[in-house]
Amino acid sequence: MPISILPPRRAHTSKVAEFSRSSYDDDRSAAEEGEADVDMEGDIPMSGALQRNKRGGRTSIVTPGEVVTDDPQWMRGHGTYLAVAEEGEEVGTRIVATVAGTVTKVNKLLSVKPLRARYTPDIGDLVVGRIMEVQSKRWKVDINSTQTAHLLLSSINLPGGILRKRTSTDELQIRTFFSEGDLLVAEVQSLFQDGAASLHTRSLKYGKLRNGYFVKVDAKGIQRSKSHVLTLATANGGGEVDVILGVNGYVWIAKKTSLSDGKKDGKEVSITRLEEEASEAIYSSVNEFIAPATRREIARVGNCVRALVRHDVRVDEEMLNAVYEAAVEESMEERGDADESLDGDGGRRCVEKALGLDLFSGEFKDK
Amino acid sequence: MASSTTPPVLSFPPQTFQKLSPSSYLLRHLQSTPPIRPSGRSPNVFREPTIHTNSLSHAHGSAVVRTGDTAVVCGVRGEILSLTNGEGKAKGGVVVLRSSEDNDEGFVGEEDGGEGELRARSLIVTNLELGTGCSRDYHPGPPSDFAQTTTSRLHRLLLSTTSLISPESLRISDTHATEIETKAYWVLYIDILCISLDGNILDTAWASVIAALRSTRLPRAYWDADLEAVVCDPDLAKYTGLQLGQLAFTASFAVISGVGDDGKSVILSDPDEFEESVCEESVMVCIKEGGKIARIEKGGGLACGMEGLGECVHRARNRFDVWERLVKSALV
Amino acid sequence: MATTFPNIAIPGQPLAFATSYTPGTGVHVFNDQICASIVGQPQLSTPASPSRKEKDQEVKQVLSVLRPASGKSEDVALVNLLPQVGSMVLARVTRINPRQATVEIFVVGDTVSNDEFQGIIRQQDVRATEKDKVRIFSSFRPGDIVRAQVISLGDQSNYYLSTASNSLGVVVAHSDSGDPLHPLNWRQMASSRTGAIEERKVAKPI
Amino acid sequence: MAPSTLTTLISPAELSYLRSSLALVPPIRPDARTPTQFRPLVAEIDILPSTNGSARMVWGDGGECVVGIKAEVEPTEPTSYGKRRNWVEVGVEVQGQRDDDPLGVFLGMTVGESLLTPTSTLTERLVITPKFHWKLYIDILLITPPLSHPATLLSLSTNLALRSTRIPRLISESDEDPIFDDDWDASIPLYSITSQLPPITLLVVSVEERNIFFDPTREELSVGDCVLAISLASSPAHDAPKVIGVRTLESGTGGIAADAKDGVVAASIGGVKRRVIKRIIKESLSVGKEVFESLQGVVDAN
Amino acid sequence: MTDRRRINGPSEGTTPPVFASAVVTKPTPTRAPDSLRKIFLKTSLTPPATGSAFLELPSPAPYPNSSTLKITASVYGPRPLPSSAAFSPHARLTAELKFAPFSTPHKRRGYVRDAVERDLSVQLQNALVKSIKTGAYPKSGIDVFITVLDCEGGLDGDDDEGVEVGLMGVLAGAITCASAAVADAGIECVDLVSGGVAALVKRPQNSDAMDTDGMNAPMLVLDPSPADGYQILSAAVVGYMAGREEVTLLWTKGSVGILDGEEDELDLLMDGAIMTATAVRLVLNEAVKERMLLGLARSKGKLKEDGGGDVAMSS
Repeated sequence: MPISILPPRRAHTSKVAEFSRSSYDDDRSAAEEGEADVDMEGDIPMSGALQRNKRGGRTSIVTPGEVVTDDPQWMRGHGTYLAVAEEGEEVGTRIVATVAGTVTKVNKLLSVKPLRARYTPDIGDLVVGRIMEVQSKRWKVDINSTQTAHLLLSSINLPGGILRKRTSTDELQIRTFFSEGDLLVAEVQSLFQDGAASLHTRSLKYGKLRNGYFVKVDAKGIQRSKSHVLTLATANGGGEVDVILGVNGYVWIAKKTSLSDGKKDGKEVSITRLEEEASEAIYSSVNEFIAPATRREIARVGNCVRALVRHDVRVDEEMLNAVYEAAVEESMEERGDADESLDGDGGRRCVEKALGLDLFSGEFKDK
Repeated sequence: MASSTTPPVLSFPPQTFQKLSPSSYLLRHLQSTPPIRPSGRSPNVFREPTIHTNSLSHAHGSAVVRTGDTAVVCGVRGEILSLTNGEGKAKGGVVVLRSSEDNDEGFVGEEDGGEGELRARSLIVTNLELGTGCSRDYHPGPPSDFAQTTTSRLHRLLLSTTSLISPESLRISDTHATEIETKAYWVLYIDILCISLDGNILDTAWASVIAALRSTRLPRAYWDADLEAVVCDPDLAKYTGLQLGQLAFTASFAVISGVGDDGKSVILSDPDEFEESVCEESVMVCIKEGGKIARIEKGGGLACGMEGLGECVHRARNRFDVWERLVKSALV
Repeated sequence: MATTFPNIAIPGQPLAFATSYTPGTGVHVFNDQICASIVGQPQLSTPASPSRKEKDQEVKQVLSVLRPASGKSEDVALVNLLPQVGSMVLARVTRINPRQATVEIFVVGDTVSNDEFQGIIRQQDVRATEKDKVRIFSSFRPGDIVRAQVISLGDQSNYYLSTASNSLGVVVAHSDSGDPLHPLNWRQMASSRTGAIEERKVAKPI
Repeated sequence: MAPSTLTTLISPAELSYLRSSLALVPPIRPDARTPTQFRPLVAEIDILPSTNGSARMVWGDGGECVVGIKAEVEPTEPTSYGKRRNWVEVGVEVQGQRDDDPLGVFLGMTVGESLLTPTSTLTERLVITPKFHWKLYIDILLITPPLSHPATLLSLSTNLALRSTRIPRLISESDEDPIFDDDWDASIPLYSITSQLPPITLLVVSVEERNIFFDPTREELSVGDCVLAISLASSPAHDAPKVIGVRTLESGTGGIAADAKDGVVAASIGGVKRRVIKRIIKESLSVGKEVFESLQGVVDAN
Repeated sequence: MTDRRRINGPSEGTTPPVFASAVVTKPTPTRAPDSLRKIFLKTSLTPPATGSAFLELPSPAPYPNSSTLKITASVYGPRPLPSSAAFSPHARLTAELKFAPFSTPHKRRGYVRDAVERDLSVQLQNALVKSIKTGAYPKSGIDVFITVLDCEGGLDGDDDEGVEVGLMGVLAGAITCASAAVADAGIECVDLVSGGVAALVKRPQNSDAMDTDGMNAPMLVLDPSPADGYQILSAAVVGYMAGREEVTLLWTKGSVGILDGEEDELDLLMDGAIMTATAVRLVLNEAVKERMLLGLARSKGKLKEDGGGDVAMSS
């Protein structure tokens, strides 16, 4: 069957989301605790979304303009504002949402976390970006943020050794390093006053991306962690695959190449030699030979990343490996007409298998 | 241009020179003996026009006029303005002045006929379109300022200067009624598309309007009392032409000053795009049948005096003859 | 080599096998055949560099299709009118600031362009030596006509030009009072009327 | 200004990787689907109570299409030159794009054109009396532009909305001004069991001569040789669907023509052989048959 | 809404003439189904443009009952992109097709661009871009303007009575005309593109013979015109590069069956359109050569005219 058209499933995702969030996200579990406090102080009169929240379920979604609470005990946080005092009131107490999202509480601070948001850059973040515009001495880079990031010509490694002085010839040839459409992995070096990021690629870990496939997920789907560059040993003769999880939700999945792990033909290479090697290929747009088996597994890994984000499960090395394993099994079981895209039920099954729990009921399954 | 040192002579190919210093390029040409324009024409020579009429299948009248590298297509289409349905019911419907220009020209009441009636009812709709790819300067979309000014010049020529079209010929009446009552009007949509522009759009566009109007044949329209609507007779033999006033044609000139050492000026007939771009002073003369001057427009400079204007009128009269012959032979 | 070519070739028309000739301008290779890309006359020419006459390898002639000039400016045999890296251009200075001069290119190679291309001459590209001493204000003035070379296609709006050569720089200029200037040396020009001297990066008169 | 999320920029390395993957035998799609496999859809009908028919469809990537159909009584002008085609008005709004955007225009044209194909007999069914007819307003809203071309999503949603459309039953005589039964249960489906079903439009892309892909994503479109929107109609008699319209769409990235030495294949120069087109169309017939069956399933389930 | 930048008609609106006895008898086809109309195609009629062409399908019958197709195309470029445009490593092609107000049957058209014009513009652009070596012209624009001066109708689209081929004829003509203008502009292309239309029509019933089932198969008509009077079941237009034998555009309307084994209607239709386009290509070839031949002759005379010398400019 080439096409499957399913009836909608109503109102089950929030529960799942809540569960997976609370179990994997420390910040969020703090928020949950905050909520628990409120529940205990149940005698305090509440109104608006909070009230509903208490009755309805464990999360609530508010829309812009909606009164979250009029209880003066709360302080307003991000995503809210304090409404002006109405007649008969001395001070305004109503906290109103400015974004559509979930209400979170930390101690007495009440904020609304947007459901959908662009990436907000932070210094030190590893991001994957796409060149939008080439200017005379810098690039403008799309990093899924509200503003384009900047990459200065002086913030990249120039071919022929990282310490080479920048010349005016480099400026004229700026397009030979990165041109419109090129993908790169970089680090957020600093932030401008308006919040725009300035990037750098002055490390061998960073630079132009090739030999693989780009996946875009919601910026919330990738959380900051210790390691954003993973290597997966794939099945079916696919070899090793590198996954670069940009904090901004841009993910690059590529064949692991000799350069990317500092080895050439299995041998350790000296740093200086490595630099020379790197400088030759660093700005190449030509892919190496990538076997069909590897391409197939790259596609599968991409689907796994998407499936995890779709089901609100944190993407990290452990989970990615688990889901990938489940996906390989799944494709073996159903041979032929399997839902390899993991877009529908197949994806859910794999995530469930990886988590060891039923996403519907939120109950654990036996492994 | 005396100088103690011998200045090295820089020479450029003519086309480079033209781009580098357009006005000196033109002057240098006009200063030669005999004066010759960059196009090879003498100052008093107009470009040779051609006219073809009735080549469009959906217009009631049409003309294609080409003057050198300026070419236009004009189509006339009649549609019916009913006075009996819609908001403008019957006579005494509200007459709205459509533009401030109406006041300048002196608005005459509707009942008097003539220009007032045409304007008040918007019976003549003239538009010039340059956004056809006719030149690199005009793009599709809303008309440029130049297109708007030229349109309004043409419109004024048609309604005021020449009074070419009488409102009577556009009235559709109920002939069976005891009292003759205008039930509807023909509205003439005159659309002029420039398909190639190399200067002096006005003369060519105007000639195309004249030729297209003369070629226009409308079906016989009458008031059908039973249907309460205007109905047309499909019989081709009963199609009739418009009753048009006297012929009139325009001639445009560019005045280039400072050609001779004495600051003498040269009048260029029928300027092309390059000459128009360089010249600052222009003259337009509209001549009616019998060599009568119907309108003179002059703007942009002081070089052209009475003598110059006289020369323009003289050339415009000759030009009238050329157009008249051509228009008449095109409509045999 | 007795291949006969059509008098006038049209785009898509196969002219010869790609093995017989080196493709030149106005042609492309499709299905191992050299085909015309423009309407024009097929022409053979010998490659410009005779030094590449390497041993056994026979030097292939270059097969091009050229447009015959027909009087219109853009019909000059050049196929591509766009400025390319290396093109010599004539340009008019429109704006200057301490870092660069903005110009409008109106002649590319020998061809007068119908549309002006915007370019800039950066401070460091004005001359070849002592680049850090260059002052744009004493090199160019708005209205000057400059001969320059394209060094980069530049960014989205500008071509980058250089005048760093003896033969490049201002070729036509007028003084503040509007008098024509003539070159004195590579950095000065003088008014023909008053003899007043103004500074420019002057192109060596040919 | 924030960068567009709909960026069509794509790097030479990505282009090359995508194109070479899709050109393999068997091909590898970036999301591992088989060439004829569609991405799973979620659909529901009769979601807008104040319309005559409606449907909503959602794609895994967030692409969503809502279609509402309203029928209004309109007098039939006897002397009108306008043809019956004006009885159906299609409005497409793509969120975040101007309403004269070429995509919206294309989608609207395709829907209108395929609905009014002469064999559809749709306008015949819109006749109420000799003096009156139904005017059908089909309003299509694409909420989040999906990563793939929205033609398929839009066409399938419109199909479902049309199939859920009901028009009131006429109770007056044919020479009177029309009066209708206000009982909704007595209303008549616009598409009955016997009539030709509303059409669907499939988007198909070819890479090299051998590989043909259905339901392509935006990136697949950008490396394709030929993109066709194929409109199909099917009768409930369950014979093979018929082709009722084909349109070529822009393919390739509009001129990425880098040399082969850069590893980028020139996908945008040159056309496509006629045998490739014929193959695409033929293959779309068999796929289309299954799509019609799936849509039938949605209707049956309601 | 009135456009204040143009002169507008009466605010009450006007209607096209309504005829008393609108006996619209469909004409009986006189042309052989496989005969093509003679095309008139000439380049360089808009000298200010880099390249231009004019195409006409002359009408067989006299004014005013017949309609013809008249199209002008002008090409500008490669020229610099507007400064607001992003860098582009190749030429950006734009095509804009406009109908003149007097070009269509029945009713005058307004000047504001409508959906039909946008649709045809995009289709034309897609059909042309595949033939142009855009990579040879970095960061530049190539603009194609098409003006339809006269057409055979079809803007009202299809309905139960049959498929309209008028617009297809416009598109096919626009493709041919635009390709001639692109070649005239000296822009590098891999091939020329010509347009061709074919239709499957209901076989006209022979008044004498009884309608037998076997004779019900549709008939293929090349280069169909709405004026022919056929009842058109389906139609196709192609943009075709005959040199490479490649299709750049296909647009079909109307239901086509894939008959088992026997005759595939779609194949028939497409091959018919390609056949038309191939014939049109011959006209296109001659038209683009014409200016070159003229140019060769003129270039000799031109030298004399210019005096051959440079205009010296002393400083």
